[in-house]
Amino acid sequence: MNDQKKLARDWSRRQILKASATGAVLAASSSPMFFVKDAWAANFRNNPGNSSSVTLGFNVPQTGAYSDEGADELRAYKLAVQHLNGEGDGGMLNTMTPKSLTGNGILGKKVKFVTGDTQTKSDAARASAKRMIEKDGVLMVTGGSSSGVAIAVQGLCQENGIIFMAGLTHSNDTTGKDKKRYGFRHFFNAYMSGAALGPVLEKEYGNERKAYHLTADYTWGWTQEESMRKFTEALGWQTSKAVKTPVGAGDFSQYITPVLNSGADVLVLNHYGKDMINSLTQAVQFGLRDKQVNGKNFEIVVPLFSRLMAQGAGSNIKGILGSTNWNWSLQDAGSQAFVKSFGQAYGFPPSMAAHTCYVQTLLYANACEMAGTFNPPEVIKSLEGFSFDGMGNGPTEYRASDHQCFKNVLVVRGNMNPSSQFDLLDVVQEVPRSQVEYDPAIFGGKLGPYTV
Amino acid sequence: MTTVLNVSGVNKRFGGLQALDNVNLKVEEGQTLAIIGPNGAGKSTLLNVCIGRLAPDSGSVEFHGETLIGKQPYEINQAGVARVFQTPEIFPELNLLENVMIPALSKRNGAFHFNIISRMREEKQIEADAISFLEEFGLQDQSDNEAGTLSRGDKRRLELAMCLVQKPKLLLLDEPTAGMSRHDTNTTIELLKKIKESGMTKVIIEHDMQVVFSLADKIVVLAQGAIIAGGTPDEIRNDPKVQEAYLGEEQV
Amino acid sequence: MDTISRKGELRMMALFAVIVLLMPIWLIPFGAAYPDLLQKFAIFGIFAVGFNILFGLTGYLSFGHAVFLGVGSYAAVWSFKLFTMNVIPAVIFGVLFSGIFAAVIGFVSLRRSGIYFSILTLAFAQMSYNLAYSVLTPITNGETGLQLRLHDLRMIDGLFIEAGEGLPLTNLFGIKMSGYPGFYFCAVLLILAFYLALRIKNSPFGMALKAIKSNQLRMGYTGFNTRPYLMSAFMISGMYAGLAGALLAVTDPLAGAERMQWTASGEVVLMTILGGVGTLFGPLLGAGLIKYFENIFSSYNDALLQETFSFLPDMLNNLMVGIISPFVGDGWHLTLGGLFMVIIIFLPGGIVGGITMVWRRYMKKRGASAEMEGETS
Amino acid sequence: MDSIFLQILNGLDKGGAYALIALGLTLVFGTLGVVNFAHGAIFMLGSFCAVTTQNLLTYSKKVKDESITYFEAFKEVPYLEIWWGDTGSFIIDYKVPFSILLAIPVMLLIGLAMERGLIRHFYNRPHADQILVTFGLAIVIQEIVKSIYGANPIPVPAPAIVAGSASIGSWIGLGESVVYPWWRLIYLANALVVISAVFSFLKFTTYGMVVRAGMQDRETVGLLGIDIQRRFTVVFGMASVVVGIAGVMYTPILSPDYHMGMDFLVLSFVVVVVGGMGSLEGAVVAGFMLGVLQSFAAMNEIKSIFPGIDQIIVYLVAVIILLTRPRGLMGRKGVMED
Repeated sequence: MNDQKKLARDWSRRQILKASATGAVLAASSSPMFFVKDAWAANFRNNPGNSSSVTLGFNVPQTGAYSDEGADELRAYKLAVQHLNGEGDGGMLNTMTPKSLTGNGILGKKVKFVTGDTQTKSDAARASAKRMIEKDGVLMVTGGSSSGVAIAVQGLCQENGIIFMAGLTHSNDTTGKDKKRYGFRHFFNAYMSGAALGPVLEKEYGNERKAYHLTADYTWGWTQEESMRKFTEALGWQTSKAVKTPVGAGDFSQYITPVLNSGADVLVLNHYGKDMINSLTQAVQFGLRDKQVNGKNFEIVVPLFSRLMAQGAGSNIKGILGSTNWNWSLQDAGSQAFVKSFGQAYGFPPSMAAHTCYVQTLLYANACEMAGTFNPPEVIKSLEGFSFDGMGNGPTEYRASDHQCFKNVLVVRGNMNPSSQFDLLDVVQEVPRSQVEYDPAIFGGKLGPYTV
Repeated sequence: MTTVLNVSGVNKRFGGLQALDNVNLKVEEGQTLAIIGPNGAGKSTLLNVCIGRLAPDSGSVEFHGETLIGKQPYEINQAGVARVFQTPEIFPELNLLENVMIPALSKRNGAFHFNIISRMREEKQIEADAISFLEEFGLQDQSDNEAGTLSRGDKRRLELAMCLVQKPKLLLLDEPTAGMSRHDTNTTIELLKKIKESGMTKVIIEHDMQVVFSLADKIVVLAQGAIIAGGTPDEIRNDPKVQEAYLGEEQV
Repeated sequence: MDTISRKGELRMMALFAVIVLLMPIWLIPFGAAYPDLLQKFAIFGIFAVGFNILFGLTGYLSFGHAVFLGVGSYAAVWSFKLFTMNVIPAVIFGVLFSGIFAAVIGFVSLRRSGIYFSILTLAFAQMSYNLAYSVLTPITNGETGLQLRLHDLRMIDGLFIEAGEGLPLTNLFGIKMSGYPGFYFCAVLLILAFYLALRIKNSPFGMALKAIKSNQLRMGYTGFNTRPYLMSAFMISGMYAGLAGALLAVTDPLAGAERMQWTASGEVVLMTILGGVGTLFGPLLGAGLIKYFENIFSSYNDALLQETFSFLPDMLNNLMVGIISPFVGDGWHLTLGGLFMVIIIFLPGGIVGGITMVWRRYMKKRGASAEMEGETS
Repeated sequence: MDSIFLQILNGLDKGGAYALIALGLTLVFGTLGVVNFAHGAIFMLGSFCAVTTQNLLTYSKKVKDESITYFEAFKEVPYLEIWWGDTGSFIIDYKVPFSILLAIPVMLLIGLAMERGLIRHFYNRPHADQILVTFGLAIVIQEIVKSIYGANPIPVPAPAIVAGSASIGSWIGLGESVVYPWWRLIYLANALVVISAVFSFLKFTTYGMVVRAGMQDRETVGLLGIDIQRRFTVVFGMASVVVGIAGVMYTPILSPDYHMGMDFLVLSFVVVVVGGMGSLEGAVVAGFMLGVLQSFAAMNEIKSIFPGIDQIIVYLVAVIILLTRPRGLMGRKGVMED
């Protein structure tokens, strides 16, 4: 009983003021702006003011099909927070250039974090992000392992004036037609995958090929297919058929059997995650890789690869071409520093999802230091057009016009003779940035205003 | 006297079995007709034809000059036919008062009435009606209890109250004392006698001869789907054909 | 009679309104007093109350009710896109379209009962979901979900207001519908919806539904045409879901196909059962609990747990964190499933049913002891 | 012609999986009258028997991995290979067939435990309660599996000798180009064997006959002084074994993950309803029929006429069947027909 009373006293004054203010809204509905903006705070949402710490929101899938990716992202975030606070070996803080970070938190404030579960569903992800913004007072939201979720959360963050640093999202739309002033993506996209893969495909498989596409029937799949067709057709390839498959179909055999006699000699699997593991495994079982068509070896291409998926597909991945944002086997100093601290902490190397999330957190913190404030418009301005190096992908630029990072893209191949259980992808080529760059106008979309 | 129910020339076959063979029946107003017959004689089939649950292959079933064939149970009820089942069909999760108020609502409002604004509590007339019927059947003390907790005899009485609150023009009873103890059977007979005195037209299907002979004005005997005899209880008692087909063994 | 008097009804509604409207205060100690979660409480409360009109009163277990939630959301967002950012037309469209959908699906599904009805509704829900996700993308925008865009038509708004630089916000004649005002809008609708449900439950119509659940055969032979009753209940319940869906779009203008997935339908079943089927408050309580779990439990991580138990000595602290952590954070589904089983096994009436049972026993005991006292004195 | 042949084969194959799952579901429903929503989870557990076998067989010694220099990483070398060399590798290669040996007793135990511990108390509760409690159980089972094995699919390949595909076309004169994976042929054969085994058990053994009689009329059989209850418990165990084997054999086709049960559950219910609740023959026939239909609906020629048909075909069939023939294709008249 006493405890309850104490509790009641603890949340008494300020909260009751706040609550009665909410009551007042009903009456004083003529001044609607009163509540939407934090009336008692300063000039921007969740301003930490004189508080000694700042909070970041890590919104990752913890349940559902992508929860392993989510778990890896969360590991990377925790590492990033440690490094920002000057704990551990510092990771990429040692290799990043130019760098304003000092290992003393952000702007002298200790970094704290909250986590949430996106369930890989737009609704749940937005609810979770709103909790972070409204309840936990986060300054920045980051994470995600699906384009639909990223776009949904990015829109929410724009409305709320909170910066969103996208995690793993590969659809062109995230920084294309759905781009937002408050949203930033370090990860590459479907267009860049296509642009990077094109020349390699030409070199490996020639330019007289007939491609058969199996495409996950949703936004990401379509942009992936569109990009792949654009670049392969430019090489002179024909597209014999493009078939949409339901997401989560499990057994894809009924979509694979028509490939056998279609006359196509390349199968492009625009699938991701579980779908890609299943469709690739089944395609191999149907003997596609042992086949000869039109006098050429039948080939399979998986435009978007990740190591976690490669693990799921097992030996079926061997020799298959694809693209990836980053791989732990890269030999540059930034990658090595990150792999080292991640490996020491967890006993295995990070995935590309972990990498992009780690980098995004550091980039945000760095931008705050550069701006000298947490005020989002200022932070955004310092991120826009920011060029940096030493983060694993070589020289990189956050393009101001669409908030997409431009950097080298890795074309990889499933390793034929893995030297360790993690050594699943072989880097075939680091496609230079210039080759994958494009005019932001081709996707349309508008970034929107700096202040909301 | 007007004819309430007129069944004429009804035939019904199930595969190779002639379940009903040219059955003709007339029930006059105020009369209690009992249908008896050995197991498998077609009593239930006949009843199901009467209430429209089964369509006969030929023949007609008319209620106050209106055909019942092809009608839904609710339409037949709305026309004025109430039915008591072999095992009492009541609303076990509702209390007794509600059990009786529901049929009263049906009588007043018809087959469908989208009434979500008025309150059950304020249906005073219906409630009073229901209470008076509960009292009549000696169930008023239990009116707040769930009907599912009643004894079988009480359930039967409740079901009768539910039928009678609708003031039907015809009451069909399917073996009303089946599975009852002697005591419950006797009270049920008393009850049915009382109902009979009020001038209710009834059709009873029954095994129990005591019930039949103490209630019926007219008895029809079915055997192998056909009516082999019909008449007053006394006539039936003395009909040799009936004795042979049905009562024979018991008499010996 | 099991229903309450007019005066009792009034008292109950007043109490209910106070509890709902004061949620921003009394939920503070639970860490749940922030607008988004409060909105979710109200919205899913409406959804569950509406579902209970079907499942609780008629006993028909629909396993595809989330379809109407999705339809309501899509209709509302389209209203924002085509006509105006004012929420009133959006809510009306949401309810209207879900009503039409419910009429079509109900007309077919209600030709069967029992488990067949469940499977039929499930089949319809899965079809709608699959189509919304793929072929119907021009209407639903597929996986990304239907969103507002700058160049949307907004015919009515276009007449009065100059389009701004950013996306317009949903509003009720100028009051923005995000944050607390959004919650109060939902809360008022919840109170109205709850009142309507109360009246339905206590009306002759509601009584007929209960009787259908109890004994459908007898209902037929009592002169009731059960089909239109079931149809009406199904449509009302679908429109409640549509209202909830529209409100989801009102507080957050986005509609996604996953709202229609069968697991989403399963969720409202869980809510209703958890709280207590057929009771008035049960579904609300269940909705609140599940949304609370989803938002608060899932956010617990080891660090937070360490902090929570920091008053304990280190060893005990680690032990407590070790015991609890599998059930929170990414394990909150496990908690949900376990809790749900416990409820079904031991408390078929749900939480409210359980409380009522305990209360009745207590009253009986007290009544009995009072009698005893009466005798002795 | 070739593609139609392949699609039929493919549909039969898929249908084999549906039929096995639906068979187990029907056994449980027919004997115990219980609608088991945890059935998909049992299928998933079957698959994870194969995963567990793989883990046991490849139980490894950790050796420092020299190829990774940044941090302490370990290579895993299975003890079996260390001890027995090639023989060990051979055993590991045959893990899927071996795992059936593990799956049969384990699934039987799981089935018995489930029936004794939970399902038994729900015989007399309404179907809705049964659905809900087993639904809760399914969530719990899959979350436990997830916390042990993670959320990503775990590959469990078939033995190397049958990893490729059979040039089935040359057997029947359709040409070399018509090929079909070996393992899928094995799966189809396995499904047929298990189905025949179940039917023979029910038809030709006295035990099975009593069970069948009990399915028809439980009370009478009970009156004959037979402990039908006990037999039903055994049937539940048997149903679990059937679906467990279906799960084990499916792993090379579909890498198992914790959620696969839910994906199959809805589908298998549709199969049962289409076939007729409580009809074992119906479950088998409907399983194969829906498998073939699904295969055909995915053909490009058909999709170009009805876009999206491959996504809804199964549900569409279910709706049509339920409305025109509520007892299902082979359901008995009067059983669950309302």
